[in-house]
Amino acid sequence: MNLHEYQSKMRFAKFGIPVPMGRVATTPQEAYEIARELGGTVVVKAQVLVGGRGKAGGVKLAHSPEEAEQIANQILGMEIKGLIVRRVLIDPAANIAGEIYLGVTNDRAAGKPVIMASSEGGVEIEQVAREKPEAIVREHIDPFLGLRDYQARNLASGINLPREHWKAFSRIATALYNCYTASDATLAEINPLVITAEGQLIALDGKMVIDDNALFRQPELAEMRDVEAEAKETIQARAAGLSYVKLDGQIGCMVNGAGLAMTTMDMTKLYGGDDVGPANFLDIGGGAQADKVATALRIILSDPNVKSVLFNIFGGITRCDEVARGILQALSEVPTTVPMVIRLNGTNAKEGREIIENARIPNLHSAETLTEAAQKAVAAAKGAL
Amino acid sequence: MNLHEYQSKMRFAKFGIPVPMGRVATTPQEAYEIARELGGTVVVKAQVLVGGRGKAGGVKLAHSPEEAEQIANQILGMEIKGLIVRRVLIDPAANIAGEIYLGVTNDRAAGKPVIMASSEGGVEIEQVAREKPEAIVREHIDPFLGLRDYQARNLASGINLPREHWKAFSRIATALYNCYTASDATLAEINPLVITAEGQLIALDGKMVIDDNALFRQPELAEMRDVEAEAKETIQARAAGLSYVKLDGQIGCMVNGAGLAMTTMDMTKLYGGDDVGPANFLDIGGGAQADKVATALRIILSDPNVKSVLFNIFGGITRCDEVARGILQALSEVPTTVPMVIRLNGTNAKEGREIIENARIPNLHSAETLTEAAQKAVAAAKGAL
Amino acid sequence: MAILVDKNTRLLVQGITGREGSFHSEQMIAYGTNIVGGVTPGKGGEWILGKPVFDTVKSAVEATEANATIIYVNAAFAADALFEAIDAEIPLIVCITEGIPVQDMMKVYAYLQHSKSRLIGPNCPGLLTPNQAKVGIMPGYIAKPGNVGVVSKSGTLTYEVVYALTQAGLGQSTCIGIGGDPIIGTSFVDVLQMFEEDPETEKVVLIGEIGGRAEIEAAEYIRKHMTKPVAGFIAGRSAPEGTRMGHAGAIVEGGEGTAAEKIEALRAAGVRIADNPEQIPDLLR
Amino acid sequence: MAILVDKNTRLLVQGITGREGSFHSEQMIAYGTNIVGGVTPGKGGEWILGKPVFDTVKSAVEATEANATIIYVNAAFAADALFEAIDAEIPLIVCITEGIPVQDMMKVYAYLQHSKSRLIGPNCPGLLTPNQAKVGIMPGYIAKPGNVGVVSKSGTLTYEVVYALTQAGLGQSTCIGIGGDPIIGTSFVDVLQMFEEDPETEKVVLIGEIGGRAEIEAAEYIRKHMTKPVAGFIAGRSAPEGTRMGHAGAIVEGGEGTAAEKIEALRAAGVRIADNPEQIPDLLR
Repeated sequence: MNLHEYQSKMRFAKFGIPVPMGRVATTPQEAYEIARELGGTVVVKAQVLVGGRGKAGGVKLAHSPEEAEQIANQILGMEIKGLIVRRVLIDPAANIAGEIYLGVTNDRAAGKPVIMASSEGGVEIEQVAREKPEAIVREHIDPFLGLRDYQARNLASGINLPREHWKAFSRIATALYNCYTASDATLAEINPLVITAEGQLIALDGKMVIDDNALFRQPELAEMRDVEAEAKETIQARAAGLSYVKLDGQIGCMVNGAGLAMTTMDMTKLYGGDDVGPANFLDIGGGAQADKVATALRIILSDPNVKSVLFNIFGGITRCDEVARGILQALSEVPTTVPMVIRLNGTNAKEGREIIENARIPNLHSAETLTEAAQKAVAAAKGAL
Repeated sequence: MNLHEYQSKMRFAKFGIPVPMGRVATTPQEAYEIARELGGTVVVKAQVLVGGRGKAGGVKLAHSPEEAEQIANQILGMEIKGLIVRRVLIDPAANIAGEIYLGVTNDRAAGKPVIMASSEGGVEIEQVAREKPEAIVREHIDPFLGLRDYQARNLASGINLPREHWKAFSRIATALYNCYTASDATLAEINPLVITAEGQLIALDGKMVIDDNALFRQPELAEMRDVEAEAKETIQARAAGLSYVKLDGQIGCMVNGAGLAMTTMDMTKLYGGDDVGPANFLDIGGGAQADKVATALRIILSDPNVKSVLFNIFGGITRCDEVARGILQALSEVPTTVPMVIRLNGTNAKEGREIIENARIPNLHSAETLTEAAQKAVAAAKGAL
Repeated sequence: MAILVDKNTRLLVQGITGREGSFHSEQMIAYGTNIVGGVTPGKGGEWILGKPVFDTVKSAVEATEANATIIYVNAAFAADALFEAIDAEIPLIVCITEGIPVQDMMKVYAYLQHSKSRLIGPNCPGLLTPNQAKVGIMPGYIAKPGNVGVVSKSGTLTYEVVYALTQAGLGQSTCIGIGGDPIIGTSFVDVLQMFEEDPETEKVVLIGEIGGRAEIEAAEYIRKHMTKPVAGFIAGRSAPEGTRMGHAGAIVEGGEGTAAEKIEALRAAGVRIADNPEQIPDLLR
Repeated sequence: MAILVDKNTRLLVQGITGREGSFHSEQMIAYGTNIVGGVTPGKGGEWILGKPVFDTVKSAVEATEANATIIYVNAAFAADALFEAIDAEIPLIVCITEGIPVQDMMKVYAYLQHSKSRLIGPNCPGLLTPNQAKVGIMPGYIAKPGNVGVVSKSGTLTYEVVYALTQAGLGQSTCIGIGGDPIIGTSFVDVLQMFEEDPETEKVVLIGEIGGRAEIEAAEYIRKHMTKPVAGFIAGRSAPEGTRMGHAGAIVEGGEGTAAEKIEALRAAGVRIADNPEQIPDLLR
């Protein structure tokens, strides 16, 4: 789960990282009030869960409360990469003398956290990683030991940070690491960490990604989820315990298991080409019950692009008869004329197939193999079944 | 540093361990008040930093506030193993159905903490260890992992604790371990942990020993030191950074280094027998300055048993000339007729010896070797030098 | 021979009295797996499916001499179950549990490095040596004995491939799902090495997916050390970059871990890559 | 030969600019020890005693190829200095610092178990190979080259014994103070084993004291494995039970660790025990 900039910075502040004294506005009037309270020049920053908002015109300086109001008025409601801006952060403008990157994330290959710093702050770190990898210094962290002072010094020394900033940098690095572990984050990043003309270090922008698997023990963070920014289907899918990602093809897929779901998508593209392809990724998970299957089908059918539906179930924990019953239940509630292809295999596949056949639904076709199922679904989407 | 029972239990409570709701009294009148507030039967317990107070009559039941006052009056001021009782703890009497031992300490051989439990609670655990070692179950703790729930269950199962108490036991074990680490303790012990007739687990008696080396970061605990219970010399020695233990022989020893100090004591006994022997252990530590040496000498001479003084200094960090100057400084402030033998070796020994010789102090004798020094000090103590 | 599990496996089930644990224990027993007991805190002394239940892994190992354990414990308590199994020095730990927080797994992983245990998983279907032992949740009937070693990041996709092999008359030495989480105990490389050394395994199938660098490392290993033929499949060619596909492991990280990149590396190492998992039997002939 | 330190030792000094660190660095250099640099956070780039100062151990090791480090850092920061040295994979770490909290040391000890480093100390005088390298605070002039290996828990008592050996014409291969704290990196047994294997060491002196079980373990080792003659001394025969004698290590624990008990165990293992440390040279003849 991604946090907004303002949420990440609130969290940083809680762990002792200096951040600008700004606040969030949802209306131009609020933006005016905040800018007036802060005084001086402010930055108005769109709060959207996507990169590149600067280039899209989502970050602007305002020299007066009036200008802040006017800019907020422009930015609020703006669409950036498909997302509507609903909040702006009004921060006092900083007097920037230098920009650093500082981030903690999981290194899956090493199996441990890694903290990275770069003197090339303010730009996308992925770009720095590609173009100038030597500009990023890394320290792996033993999860039992935590970030040690000498590691922070190794970073400070590695990015040639002037020595007068080492203590402040070290405190911020430690706080960031603590924030990362205590928040069950998979990423906690300050970019840029600026050195102000006054010689202070301050986190001007921040980003946190929280481990979805740990939200059960992070109720405070779980509440920060920006459901307004999500599609209705995404919210429904999460509530039902389904993994769902909308894509732009024409074949709706319902599969058990992420790997098999991706494979099924791959098959629709293999046999259907770019024109047809998968309309979504949808993993019903292990041991799916009929209710869950029905919800999944409703979500798939709510996409108007869907020209055919492909069910691919290889039963293990999941029982094919349960899935078959779920499909019938969903179809009784949401009748549809979209052609459907179903392939059941594994645990209770025979029973499942019987249930489907006995229901004699005209637009529901059976397939034996995944290949056959994918080919039929492509044909159906093209109106050729 | 040892904590009193009432201090240990206050600390336990802070970490969530259930303890009786008692309070400490320094006068019989206070004892009366506390007993009245608690109501019912109470236990009046002498607070002294020594074992065996029960046998010495330092723990008694009182069935009324009047009786509590009367017992407190008996116990306060009582001497137990040389220590005066200055405080009594008034606890409500518990309805005991079972007694458990539970303690955490450092296992130096394993280099890690060990938690121990026994169904034979209420008696000295050392005695159980000697007589019935199989009644004590142990779990070593990885200091990075902390005490895990399954380890607490291993203990509960190992002492055949009825299953209905496992959850409470597990919580208490975890709290005790947390208390131990957060307090920089070398021992945190509940004995007995009682099971009441009502089915509650409660820490009836407790003991904690805090690592002296960690007191710098445990200011709250450092303040708990009971200086009233300590000899004046002990307090002075600690303030000066000296390690001092009073013994009952006649030869005062001043040595640098604990091992050499013990060896020097051993030599006085080897040559002087039980009659003469060491009057104290005193380690002036490494790099001792003249001031510190003077304080050490004053402490040694304050013991009326001291018949002679033996200085044994093997300079390493410590410089013999510094020590020599310290001795002269002390003698100028505290003139004495007690015969003294001094042996200087190692760093700046020559300079040190010259300083001593030039001072021409009649009762100050030199020695070349440790053997010679010990023999001379014994002779001096016997009036034969 | 096979690898990791066989007739000599003496299996413990952590979480045996839970819904999933008891369901799959029954299946494993039916398959012929030698389950020697289970662990459920607070239920020690009870019996389930004819097997004794213990309060702690330590006491279970003492009583049963188990040499493997499988974990069906809820994600919130899974790390504790893992530490317990590691502390009891069980040589093989298989963790089925899905959704373990990654911060927990990083600690488990660090602890594991200096232990006497090997971990398979978490979030994996476990492993199966046909007609000898099923340790996990794979449907038993899809497999048959033979000499193809199968290793996979995925669950149901593995069944798909194993089923296709069996249908084509190609039996398996051992089938292993290593799990698709960001932190797992046993990597592709570890398993490839075991298959390379196993005299009963003649051919190997590797099933990967987008995300991470495990398949790239596998390619490297295959190029340098494998003498046995390897066929493979990589799921996720149609996944758009930067989109999460269920598995945490399936995030495309900064240009790394695309299907195309992995397929290229594996092909360069001599692995035959299928476009369709049902083609794999053909590639092995 | 000698053990652990010699002419090839390239020594780093952690805390080189401190009062103690600089004093003893000067002494070590005067003795001929090859100090290649020092570490003091925030003073990187400066020079002291003709040696470069670095901000971190990592950068110091990169620049100097140090293969040993000695720590003179204040007790409050010593654990960090130890972790830093371990992380930099320095093979030999000698920690002079006194008064490190035992909870810190238990973590260091656990971390050390799976590392590439050996730790001597803490709270020890360090070690000395006569005329080759002095790594610590032992006065250099008391030792001379020879073939007696000396290992001791104590500081100044070691000097006493080494001095007595030298006076008696018995030179030393290496003298090591392992420290008297409850948790130390290298035990008597570790050092005895090195002396047993060192062709230059012909006889060994072991100096123990009351508290703990290290001398009992040493006796066990000597009985089973040592072929070279061992003489010893145990300090604290006159100490009353239960009294703390300066060292945390010198607490008599529940009837274990008395001088009498240790002397008996060592004698039973064939060790000649002196009543007086100045007798040790005679026992070695």
